[in-house]
Amino acid sequence: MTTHRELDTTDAAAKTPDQAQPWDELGLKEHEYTRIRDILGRRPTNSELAMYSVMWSEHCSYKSSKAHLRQFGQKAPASDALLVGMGENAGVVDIGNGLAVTFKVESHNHPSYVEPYQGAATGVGGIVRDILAMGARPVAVMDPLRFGPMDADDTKRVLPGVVAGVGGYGNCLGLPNIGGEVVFDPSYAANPLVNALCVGVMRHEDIHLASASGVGNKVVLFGARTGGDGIGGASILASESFDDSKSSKRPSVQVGDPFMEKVLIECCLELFERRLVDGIQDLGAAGISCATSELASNGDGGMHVDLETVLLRDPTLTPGEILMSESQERMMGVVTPENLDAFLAVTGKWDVETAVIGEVTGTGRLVIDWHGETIVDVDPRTVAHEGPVYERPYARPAWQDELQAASPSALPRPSTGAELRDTLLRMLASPNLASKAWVTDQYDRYVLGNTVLAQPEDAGVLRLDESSGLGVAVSTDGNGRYTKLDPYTGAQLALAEAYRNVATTGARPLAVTDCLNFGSPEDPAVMWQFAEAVRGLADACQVLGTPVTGGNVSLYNQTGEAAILPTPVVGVLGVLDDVGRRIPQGFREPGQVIYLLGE
Amino acid sequence: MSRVVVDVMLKPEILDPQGKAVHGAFDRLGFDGVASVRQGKRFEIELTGDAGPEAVAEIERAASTLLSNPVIEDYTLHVETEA
Amino acid sequence: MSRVVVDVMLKPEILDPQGKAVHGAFDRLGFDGVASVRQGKRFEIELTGDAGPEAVAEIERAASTLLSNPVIEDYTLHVETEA
Amino acid sequence: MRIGVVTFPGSLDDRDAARAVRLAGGDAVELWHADADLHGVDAVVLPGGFSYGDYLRAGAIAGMAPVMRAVVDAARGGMPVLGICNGFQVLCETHLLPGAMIRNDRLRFVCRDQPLRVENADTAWTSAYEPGERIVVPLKNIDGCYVADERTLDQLEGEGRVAFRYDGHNPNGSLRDIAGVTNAAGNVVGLMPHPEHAVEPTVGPGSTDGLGFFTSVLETIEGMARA
Ligand SMILES: Nc1ncnc2c1ncn2[C@@H]1O[C@H](COP(=O)(O)OP(=O)(O)O)[C@@H](O)[C@H]1O
Repeated sequence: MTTHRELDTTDAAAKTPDQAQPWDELGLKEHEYTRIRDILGRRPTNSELAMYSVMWSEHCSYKSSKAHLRQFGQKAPASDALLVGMGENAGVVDIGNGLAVTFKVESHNHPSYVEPYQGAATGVGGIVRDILAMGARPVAVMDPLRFGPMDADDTKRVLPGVVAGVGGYGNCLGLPNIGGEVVFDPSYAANPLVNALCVGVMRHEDIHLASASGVGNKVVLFGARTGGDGIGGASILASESFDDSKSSKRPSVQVGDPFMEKVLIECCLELFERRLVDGIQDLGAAGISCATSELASNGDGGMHVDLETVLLRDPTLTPGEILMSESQERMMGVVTPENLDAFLAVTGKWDVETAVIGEVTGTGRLVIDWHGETIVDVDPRTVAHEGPVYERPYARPAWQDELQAASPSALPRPSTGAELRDTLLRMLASPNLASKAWVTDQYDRYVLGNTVLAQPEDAGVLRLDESSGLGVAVSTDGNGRYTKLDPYTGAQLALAEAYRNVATTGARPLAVTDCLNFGSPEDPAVMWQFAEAVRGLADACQVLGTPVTGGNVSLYNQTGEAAILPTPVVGVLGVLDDVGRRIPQGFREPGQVIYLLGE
Repeated sequence: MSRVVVDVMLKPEILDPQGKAVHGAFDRLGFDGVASVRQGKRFEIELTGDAGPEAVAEIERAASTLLSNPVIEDYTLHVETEA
Repeated sequence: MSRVVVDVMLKPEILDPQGKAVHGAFDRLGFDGVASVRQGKRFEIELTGDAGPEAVAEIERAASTLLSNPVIEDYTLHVETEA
Repeated sequence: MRIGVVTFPGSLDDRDAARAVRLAGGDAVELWHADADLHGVDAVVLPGGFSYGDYLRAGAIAGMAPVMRAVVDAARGGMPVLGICNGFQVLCETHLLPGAMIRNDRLRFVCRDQPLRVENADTAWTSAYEPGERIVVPLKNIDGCYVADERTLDQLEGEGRVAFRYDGHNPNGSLRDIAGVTNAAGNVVGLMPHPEHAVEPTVGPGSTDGLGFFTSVLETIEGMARA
């Protein structure tokens, strides 16, 4: 390791203002780089550059969508049920009896195309940690999926891997899979959608927030060791300081370890129960960069980290890489000094490796040292919360009128009995309508012993309180074809369908989560679809009285110029006071009367 | 009949949860002296005929597509000569 | 550091669904000339010290108790000498 | 009566097994894998899950846990022990039961409501059933294909130690449709399907066919106490 170049410290950065930096390769725009320099009053160090570049990426900063997403807050209906709203890891809703439920849907689309099994598996793992970080026990998952045509070669590669990955991770974690979707359309051919939803439950007093407060409190990293997973872009920085062969060894694929995550869940729940953590954050995209800057930014603002104390799987990682690593199954906690021994005893009991990596300070700065030298010194808010916000241009595409004018009345219709029969059989056999049991039978729907309804029902229903029978119903829906035809109404239809699916089980719909899967925000037509869908969803949530409590935006889902169908996936959660009174679908007994409700 | 053996291992930089679990078991059982464990797959392929260059090339192609996932795994192949 | 490799295969009389599936895939891809496929496990164990007789005996013990299940599996062990 | 339920790292159905014990009228006692003490329980359930991720072989690493030494000793002494799914795999790995489980013949995880035939209603865990009774309980596994050599299989059949068979569809390729077996004394029983998920009418598949396992063992323990 004699090739190690000099560490890029804040002092060095102040002295070498003109040193060229790979901001472009890291995905930053020139004006963004300029803004970073303005904020810092000097050029960023390599590590700072790494942090800003990931935290200001579309994925972490929501820079294209933020301006629109505000409507969810502005138009949110008044709700007594909402305990924690948008902005935290996941929203939290009161369901009575002192219990609260948290739920959220997220995407893992691109990684699942690159490596279907691991992409889908780590997608499930990520959303489960989000829910866990709220202080909740994860109790169920769902998986809305979209693939290219059933018979396309690529679908044959992607689908089995995705389904096995969702199942492999979720089954091993012991979370029942209580619903989802499998939809085929050519627009998803080289861009499958893998969305994953998790539901968690906790007592009101167990709600945890991602904030680091209390000067002198310890910052603790626990779970899996940090390896070179998913740092693709950051290896640009590495290749500068090491021989070039090294950067090619950095895996862009993250591999999940569901066993580690299961142990981490039980370990965290014991920590919560014993009140040993003050603040907690999961590590997902942008790893330690994200966790430290968000915890600090949400709390008193100051944190000091000694980065060399992070336990590594690969000792050759550079500080910048450690900051960006997306190794799975890690959590960061804030612990008072008095509780530290008890905390370590619990992580020790579960064989979860733990390192104290820093502490909360009153300086308002996030300072990260590497063997005593300062490599990061930033205001954490500028990293985590004050990133760029774009008002992207959007315009209704010229082809929209034509699309809407093309009515089905021009299509041929079956005119004879035989033709009708043929049409019916073709419909029944179409992958979009046929039974999905070949997928859902690969998922454990019974583990935890509280599954009241799962496939093939319209909504999944869980019992959350054994004595009272209190429970929840959850459904996810989305229809890209409708949304393309009319994004405003299409998004509303997705909500309406999920809402109905929940209501028909006998549940009272309470809250909404959504995953907005769209093409490139730099295409004004896509941006228009996005803006309209958000406006439609926010308006409909207002009318139905169900606030959006959290969700996720996935942009750049496209192959070349061709975007996927605009696909807002909407999840609705409702409450049942007694799951014993749930209403399953299907006609149950002879002689029952059949009514058709609605227009 | 001849036999071709294909060994498939996760690339060294990829996390190997299986190897990790086995290493943990070694530790708990008091087998010390182990620095690391990696767990992979071994395929023993019996050919109907000889392991000539063509047959081996065929297996090689299968090893890189079917038996291993090049995104995360490496493979090695050798012909086993009957003792 | 030295490396001990343990290969674990299902006993010949135990059916091997994974090997069978791979064989089927060979057939579908038009690789003929394959008589049978068996799929097993390969463990690469790095020792902190030398692979002396004692260390190897320890690994052998692990191979026969932990790494393989004698009811259904056989193992072979060899020390790999660094090239 | 105290029924211990062991939690290994990666156990998933431990709380469900404890619930089933309670619903049957017993006291469920949590047992921890690293603890060699059985805390005076009258019987033990090894629950389902993926102990240690099942990364090496299903149940293999759990089989070496300190608690298992105590369980093996107690089982040899006649204590009723039930292994469900991963627990069955652990019992095979510790050789309390013959045979082993390998990957399902279709290589995929399968979750279904599985009809079973109770072949042996004389064990500590099946006395509440009639011989030949058909019950439906969930099955969910990926390493559920039961294998053993022919001699062992013949011996099991000959001694009436096949406790359960898959009825109708064989979901995982298990030899001779075997879903569960018992030891010669009838106190140790293992099966792949999950009776603890079929104990309440509103959750799971809605059948309560699995409750009999837990009422059986309570009766057995009572009988043992009287004797
Ligand atoms: N990927 C999936 N994961 C889990 N459950 C799924 C998945 N896809 C479909 N399902 C379940 O299968 C059942 C049938 O699905 P679907 O045919 O899409 O029904 P519907 O058209 O009524 O929404 C539903 O219970 C649904 O939740």
